[in-house]
Amino acid sequence: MSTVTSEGTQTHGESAKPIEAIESAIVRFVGDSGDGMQLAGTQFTTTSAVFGNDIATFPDYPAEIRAPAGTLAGVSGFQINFSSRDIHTPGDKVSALMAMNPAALKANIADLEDGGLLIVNVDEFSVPNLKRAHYESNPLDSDAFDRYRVYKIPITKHTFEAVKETGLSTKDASRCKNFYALGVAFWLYDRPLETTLAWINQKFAKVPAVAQANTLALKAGYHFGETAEIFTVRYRIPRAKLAPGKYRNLTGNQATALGLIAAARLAGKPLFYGSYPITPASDILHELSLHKNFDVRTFQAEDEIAAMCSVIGAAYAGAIAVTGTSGPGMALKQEAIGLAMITEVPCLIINAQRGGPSTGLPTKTEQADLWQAIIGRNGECPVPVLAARSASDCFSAAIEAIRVAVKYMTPVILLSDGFIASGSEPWRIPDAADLEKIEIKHADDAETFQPYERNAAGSRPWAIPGTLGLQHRLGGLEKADVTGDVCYDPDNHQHMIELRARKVQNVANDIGDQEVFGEPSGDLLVASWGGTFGAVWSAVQRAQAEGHKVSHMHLRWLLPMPKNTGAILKRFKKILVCELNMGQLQFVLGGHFAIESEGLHKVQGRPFMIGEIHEKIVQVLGGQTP
Amino acid sequence: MSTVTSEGTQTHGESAKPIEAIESAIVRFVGDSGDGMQLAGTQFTTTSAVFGNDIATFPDYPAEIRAPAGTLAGVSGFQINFSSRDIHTPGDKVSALMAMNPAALKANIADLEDGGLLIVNVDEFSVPNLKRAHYESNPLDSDAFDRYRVYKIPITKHTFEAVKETGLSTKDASRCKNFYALGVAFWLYDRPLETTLAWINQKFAKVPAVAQANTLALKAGYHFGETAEIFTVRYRIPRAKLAPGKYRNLTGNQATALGLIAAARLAGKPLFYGSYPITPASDILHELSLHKNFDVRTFQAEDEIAAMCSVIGAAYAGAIAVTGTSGPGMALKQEAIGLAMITEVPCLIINAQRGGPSTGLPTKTEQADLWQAIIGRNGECPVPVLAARSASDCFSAAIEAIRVAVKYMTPVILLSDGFIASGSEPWRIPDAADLEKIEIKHADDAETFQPYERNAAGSRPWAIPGTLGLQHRLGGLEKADVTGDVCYDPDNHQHMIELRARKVQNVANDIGDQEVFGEPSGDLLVASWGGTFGAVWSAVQRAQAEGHKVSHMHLRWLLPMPKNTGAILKRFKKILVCELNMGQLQFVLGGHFAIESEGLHKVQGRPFMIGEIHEKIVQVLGGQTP
Amino acid sequence: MSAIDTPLKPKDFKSDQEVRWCPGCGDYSILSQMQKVLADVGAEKHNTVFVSGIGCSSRFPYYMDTYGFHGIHGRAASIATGVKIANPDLTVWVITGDGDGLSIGGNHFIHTIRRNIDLKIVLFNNRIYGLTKGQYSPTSEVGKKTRSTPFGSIDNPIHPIAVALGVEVTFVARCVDVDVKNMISVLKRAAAHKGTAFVEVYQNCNVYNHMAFAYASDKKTKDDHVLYLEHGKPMIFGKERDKGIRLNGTMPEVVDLGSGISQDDLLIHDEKAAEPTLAYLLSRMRYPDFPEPMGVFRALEAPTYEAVLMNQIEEATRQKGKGNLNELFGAGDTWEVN
Amino acid sequence: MSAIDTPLKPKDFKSDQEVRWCPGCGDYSILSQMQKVLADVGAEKHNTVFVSGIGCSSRFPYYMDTYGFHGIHGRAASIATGVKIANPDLTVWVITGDGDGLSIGGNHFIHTIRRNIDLKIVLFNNRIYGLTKGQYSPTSEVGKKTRSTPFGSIDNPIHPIAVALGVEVTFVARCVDVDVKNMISVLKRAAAHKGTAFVEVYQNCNVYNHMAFAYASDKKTKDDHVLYLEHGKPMIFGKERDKGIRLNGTMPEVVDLGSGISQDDLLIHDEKAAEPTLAYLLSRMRYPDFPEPMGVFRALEAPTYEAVLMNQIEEATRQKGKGNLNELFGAGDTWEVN
Ligand SMILES: Cc1ncc(C[n+]2csc(CCOP(=O)(O)OP(=O)(O)O)c2C)c(N)n1
Ligand SMILES: Cc1ncc(C[n+]2csc(CCOP(=O)(O)OP(=O)(O)O)c2C)c(N)n1
Ligand code: SF4
Ligand code: SF4
Ligand SMILES: [Mg+2]
Ligand SMILES: [Mg+2]
Repeated sequence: MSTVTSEGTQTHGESAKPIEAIESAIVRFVGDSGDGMQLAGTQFTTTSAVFGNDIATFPDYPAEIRAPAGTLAGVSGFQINFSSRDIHTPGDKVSALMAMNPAALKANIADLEDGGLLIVNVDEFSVPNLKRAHYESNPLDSDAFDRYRVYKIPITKHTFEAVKETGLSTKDASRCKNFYALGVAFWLYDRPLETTLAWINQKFAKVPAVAQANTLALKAGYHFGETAEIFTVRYRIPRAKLAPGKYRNLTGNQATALGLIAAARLAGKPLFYGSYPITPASDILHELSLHKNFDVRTFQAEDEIAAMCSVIGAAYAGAIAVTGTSGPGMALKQEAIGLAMITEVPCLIINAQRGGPSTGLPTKTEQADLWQAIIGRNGECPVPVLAARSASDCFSAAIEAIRVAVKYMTPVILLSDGFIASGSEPWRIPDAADLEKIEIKHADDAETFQPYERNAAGSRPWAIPGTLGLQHRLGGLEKADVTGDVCYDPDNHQHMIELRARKVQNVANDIGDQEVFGEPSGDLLVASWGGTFGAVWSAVQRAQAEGHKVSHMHLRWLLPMPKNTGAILKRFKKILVCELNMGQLQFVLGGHFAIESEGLHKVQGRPFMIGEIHEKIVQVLGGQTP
Repeated sequence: MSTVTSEGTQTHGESAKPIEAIESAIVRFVGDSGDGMQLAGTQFTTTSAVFGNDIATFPDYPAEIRAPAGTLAGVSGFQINFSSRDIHTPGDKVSALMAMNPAALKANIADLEDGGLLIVNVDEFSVPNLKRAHYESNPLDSDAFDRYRVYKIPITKHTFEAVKETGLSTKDASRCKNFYALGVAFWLYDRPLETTLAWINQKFAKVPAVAQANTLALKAGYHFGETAEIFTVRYRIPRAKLAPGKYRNLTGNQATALGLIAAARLAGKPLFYGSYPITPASDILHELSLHKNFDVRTFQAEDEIAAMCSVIGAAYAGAIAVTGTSGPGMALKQEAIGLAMITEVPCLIINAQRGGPSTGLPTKTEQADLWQAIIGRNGECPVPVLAARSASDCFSAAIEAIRVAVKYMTPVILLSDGFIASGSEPWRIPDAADLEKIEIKHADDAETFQPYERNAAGSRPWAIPGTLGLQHRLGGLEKADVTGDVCYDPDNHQHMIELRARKVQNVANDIGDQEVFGEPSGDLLVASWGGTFGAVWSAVQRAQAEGHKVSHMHLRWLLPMPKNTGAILKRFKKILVCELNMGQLQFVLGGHFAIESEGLHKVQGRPFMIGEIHEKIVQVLGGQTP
Repeated sequence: MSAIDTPLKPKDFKSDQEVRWCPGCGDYSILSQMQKVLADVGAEKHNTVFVSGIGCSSRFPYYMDTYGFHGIHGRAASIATGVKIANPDLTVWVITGDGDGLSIGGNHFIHTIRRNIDLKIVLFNNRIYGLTKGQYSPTSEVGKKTRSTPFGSIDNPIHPIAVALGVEVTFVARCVDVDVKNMISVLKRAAAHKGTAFVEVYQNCNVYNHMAFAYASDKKTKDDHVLYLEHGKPMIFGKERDKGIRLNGTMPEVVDLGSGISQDDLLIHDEKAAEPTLAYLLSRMRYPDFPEPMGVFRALEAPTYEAVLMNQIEEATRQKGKGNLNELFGAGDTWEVN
Repeated sequence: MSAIDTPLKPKDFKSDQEVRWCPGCGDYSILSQMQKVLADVGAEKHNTVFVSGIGCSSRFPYYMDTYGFHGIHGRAASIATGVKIANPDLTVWVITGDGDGLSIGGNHFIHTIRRNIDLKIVLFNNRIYGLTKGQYSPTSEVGKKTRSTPFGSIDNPIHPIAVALGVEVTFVARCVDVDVKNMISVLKRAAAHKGTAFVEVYQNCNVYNHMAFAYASDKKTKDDHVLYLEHGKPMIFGKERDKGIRLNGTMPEVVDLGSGISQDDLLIHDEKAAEPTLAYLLSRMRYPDFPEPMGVFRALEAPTYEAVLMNQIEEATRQKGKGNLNELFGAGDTWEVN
């Protein structure tokens, strides 16, 4: 993927090595869970972002907290795609792989592009470690890696030497290896050290020996690149032309949390977040619980059912009420979501999807909870559903979801997934003053109040306990139109089911028309939803550039869909639906619009690669490039 | 609906009144919850069945145990359709309505056919009772009911008089009113009293005064018909030509219970039934718990989650393991059903659907849990789903479901609904010797055993704890093909998801081709599923008789569908899907086959009437009868 | 509507909904006493919320002219928790049954109690599932024949007060549906308690479990089967008040007063005891071996969940200032693109 | 494979799966002791089943060469209940964590215990959610700073043994991960118990809650903070065995032996007491005010759920004969059509 630009090679700063300017690169740090790869990756990301590249990242860690050192089960990785262009995914094939042990090498080598850089910590290629990784012999001694540019560095030894003067224990000294590796990577891609050095000093202010050791390791790695004779070239990725503004790197979960806090503030309400920890949603809870000075009231419930029910209570009592979970927890919440739906209280349920079924692949990404979200409850129980398309998009998706919930007095489901929830990308920081207020008008007139009277949007009044004279009772039994009294009348039941369904359909009035990227008609429409946006968009761009008559439709709203969705679908000869499941959106499109389509279905716990989508597009179009 | 046969009128036995022979009649007993209408209805049913009519019944009772006497909320009803022909529904319009009080009259009068018999207990039409029923004045005094044949009988007074000699308290004497009303009905339809008299004597053997009182009341009602001058005619419905054999009247829940017991016996296994009470499924638990001598082990769990999990454990340990519930309980079980699905243990989940969403209309019928059953779980989690089509069909559906579960090592979902679960119909009692054995071969060879090795059906071995040398571990994490070890490998995940999906599809090899009632192609195919079979079938028959080119496809299997389903659909110009929901099967057919269809959607807590389906058929076909 | 100045009467707490329990159901009495108590303690209709689950008992909120929420089965305490956290100024009552609160809702019951959030939980214990027509419940006695246990139930019953003490409830009391005076005093005490107050009411289901508590409600016999707890007073009971409870090691025993045993030998009730062991011991006194204690077992002051939560919010706001969105957005490592 | 004749060794209970806990995790010790105990008590691999929920602790079954089921979060006891009812001959262990067993699984925990079904429940209490990376759990102390409580937790902790006693558990015991000797004796007693046996193990999570139980595990200090319970023996503790527990009314107190106080004044442990009040009182003795009891709090014989169930089945079969399908089908009112 990384391509040499027309600028060719040049030298830079004080470096004696030639610097090649390239458009983008993909670096992946891999090692043992205990090796600090997530940290190295994050630092590389921040530095690149501050430097001015567009970036996208993909952390990948095992389900065990710390599987036995050196085993395949314990491999942890962090990938960064950084570029001088707009990018939307962490990238397909890796340009440079930093492997801290044999297991990490084994688990990741397949993703390294031909000719890519392979940097290994040779010190860890001992016989026991090779055995733990199920290598029969040392692969570095074979010709298996001839198609890569292999650099064997004794990272462990170098690190020990570098930090000797700090007097740290062997164990602590060994912990600095990641900074050494990071130093090498910084040198290789011509990144400044300042951001990381500042971070180290702040983070370890209370343990100066550690701060010093990490600093020494980082610099040692950097200097190694410069002085050792093994690297013949280094790279530079120029600044990207991003929209001007202040940026910050944010995971989807952080963005969600900020969106929720903002929404509550825009509504002038306390934020109630009732949740039960579950990967990959827990970080929303963690982030929110830090911000109590925004009148954020977090409640760690005893389970997901209690969490959802507490949300119903909080919504009834007038808070902006939200819960977050992942697939199995979502299953547990469904009965209570039905209660929120029939009582028509406004609230938000976030599902950061992970690999299923059942416990499945809990730390991996997947999009297989779409059906569950839109039609997985008992009875006729439609609930608006939308999906965020990237980490930073979670911010606005959260605000939009709350806006719909309170306007339509309904639970809303927001889908993200492990990939965007834990992955991060740059976020252009908005000015709070530019965010539109969320208008809430509670019922307050005792003379005219009727709990189930509807306004033009089909929504009922939000009357909160504490309001004089508005005493009323809500519940899960069918209720009479207008009064809300319990009612078993047959026609009323049909009427109420229709009113509730129509209300959800009315949300389509607020979400605008469905956008199409590319021509409004053509040979092929590629449809996608959720966190696969970047990959699908990039693949379609590539195919368009090749001259294919292909467009891209990314659905943010899954229920209801924008009003023109059906019309768009009918303007293309073929439809290809790409999703990280076995065809859930595809089925839904068939159900709604009676259309035939092809599907690209990936369920491997991993995001799409641009290449595989592009390949599929070309194949569906007959296999030929125009 | 009741039509005069060519036999015309005749007299019968010692009766002085003319008897008109008719083909069928629909009687509905309605009164207060405390009035014993369910009992009267059941007795009328049994008597008619023993007499030799084909019958179908529909009990309808309020969600409250006993709402305040005389209120609309407390009205309880029981409808019987009895005929000399094959019938499949409790009927549309009522031929005779026996109303015990004003509220019951008000709630039911709309269903009485023009010219129908209206028999009211005038004694209860007091001012307070009229008020409780929200009648401004006594409707019996107006001309509101001129189009019916109204008979005002002082049932309360007559009953008191009849039972005086027993010395019962007023309260107890009053309880005999239902037998008086039943007596009137028996006379009117020329039914013998023996069956009910025998029942009374057995039931109240320990309280002879009550037995005597009920006997007296029953006979008084009967004699009133004969001697009072008010009835000018009575009716006889001759025996039906039913398949020869021994019959019994059975509710769907009873039939389910018998099917489960039979299945366990056919498999040579104990039956484990773990459940939490919920209307309308509880009767399965009640029925099963009576039959401990069949090695039936019932477990009333603390909630539905525990029930489902206990089923998983019991299945793992080698029992025929079953749970039953209704919509809200089903929602709670979904997470655990996912576990059963990924661990591939055989079990059965029964959902007797009721009106939703949420608590909805808990005692009413609906079919709105189809989506929940087939695609309502987290992750890619397909589970075979079938639906019983009538009360007695629950027996064979239960056996078939167990057969599939143990053959394919999978949870199976069996859908019934409030209508067929609580409604009853005659069941031709099979000979146990004719039921096909359920072959189960547990793994036992420690040398070759692999927990996730698959056979030709795609199924894995059932190895149960206690088997020497076969120790293995199951769990909800993704597992490696063949070995079943925990495995996070991306390709393995995709592979396993595909294997599991394929296994469920393989069930289509066992369920035969989809049947079509009528011509294999034509203008219209009416599709249905579940407990609406009888009404849809009858309506299509009627339309066919009128010359319409319409056929009927009733889906027993919803996942997978029979292999020829798509082909059938494509052979008709139009498709009409009739279901007691807002179009769930319709959506699913669109998703699978990309077909357009029309829907008849009824969500009123009530079964379909033949008439309304017939009307819709004619309308879809252009409104004209050929 | 603006009746806040004139004191409310019991009937002011009656909603316009028809009460739909079976005639003779014990729930009627509880409803009346609750309406009376609310009037007596000067409750405000608009600041009072009744939350329930599913069951006959859980229909209660419909009949109160306050705010109300009829939830789903077993989850009343969780819904109520959300209400209270969202608006700690509200007075929140939870109405539940032995099935709703202890079977499907058992987990929320114990966790709500341990948090000591200020909810008043009233459990209508009729030892049966009423609404689903008569299956045994977690409080049904062993051997009970019901629709789901035709050969007799085989589960050991749960004792709600013991369970509550297992999670160290700060207020716990018991009363009987027909014992109006005691119920009123217990409900008033619960209303006044700050923290989770749990009240078990023995309630007669005259349709499916008639007379289950006859020993404790029948005027003729109840004095011998019931012990009214009074703080600081010796534990005396019996029609003639001639019997008492004495401690023998860690075991209670019934003694006859007179002939060598005086009031001074008896256990003194201490509802404020920091250790809940005494209350636990009382919860273990059961018919027919012991008189069953009625009244307040335990009433201890302790910080409430919502108070500590709001403190944390105030404290955070004091320290960091009221949250500013732009500061929040711009925190951490940022960079400028021009 | 046919090793039933030669006695099994601890290593025979090791499965072929790589153990994947963090190095230094307390779970390792529990695993070793369990393997040793099973060998010692002559357990059969093929008749032993380990069932767990979700959490670090719940990975346990994978590492045992017995039958095993790694369930879903909180539901281990329910799955195990099904196993035991389907086949009462199996020995069934439940492995759970403080989050798994007491937070999401709290309801199944109490109901399983009250039924007294013969399961051995071992709860690894590390006072933290390990697998989800360090949120507070129901057993975390007030004020605990975790990822979900950066300002300190505000929930009062749950005490597993007190909860179990709230539902009158028939066997309950406690031990510490590193106190191998005591753990082995406790697990053996649990293995021998008929009925629900509940064992709480204090387990160190050295990643997210390191040293949470240092007071009870550190060789230097633990003798002063731990009280080993011995049936029929006075409650003595302390490095010099110079301290004891005395009863004051219903309250325990720590006393120094000597100078007027002798062993005879001390509480005598009675694990067989029919009334669980003593055990409850022991469950309330907590660090730092009291030494924390280790060993068996209570061990009472009582009918087990599965035994009574199977009795009912046998009795029904005796009375009605082994079920005959044709009789079943043809029961009730029937009629013939010819
Ligand atoms: C999830 C779910 N499971 C089961 C039910 C059925 N159900 C309704 S009320 C009830 C038990 C009622 O018993 P209890 O709480 O003791 O209340 P009571 O009717 O005795 O007052 C049950 C099992 C339900 N509504 N929802
Ligand atoms: C339904 C559901 N909710 C939440 C989770 C996430 N989860 C997994 S383990 C766990 C808690 C683990 O804590 P504990 O039981 O104490 O076990 P430990 O890891 O400490 O041994 C949670 C919340 C889940 N897997 N499933
Ligand atoms: S069934 Fe029992 S608890 Fe329910 S209303 Fe009737 S008497 Fe009361
Ligand atoms: S996170 Fe804690 S409990 Fe989990 S394996 Fe690591 S040390 Fe053990
Ligand atoms: Mg009850
Ligand atoms: Mg834990």
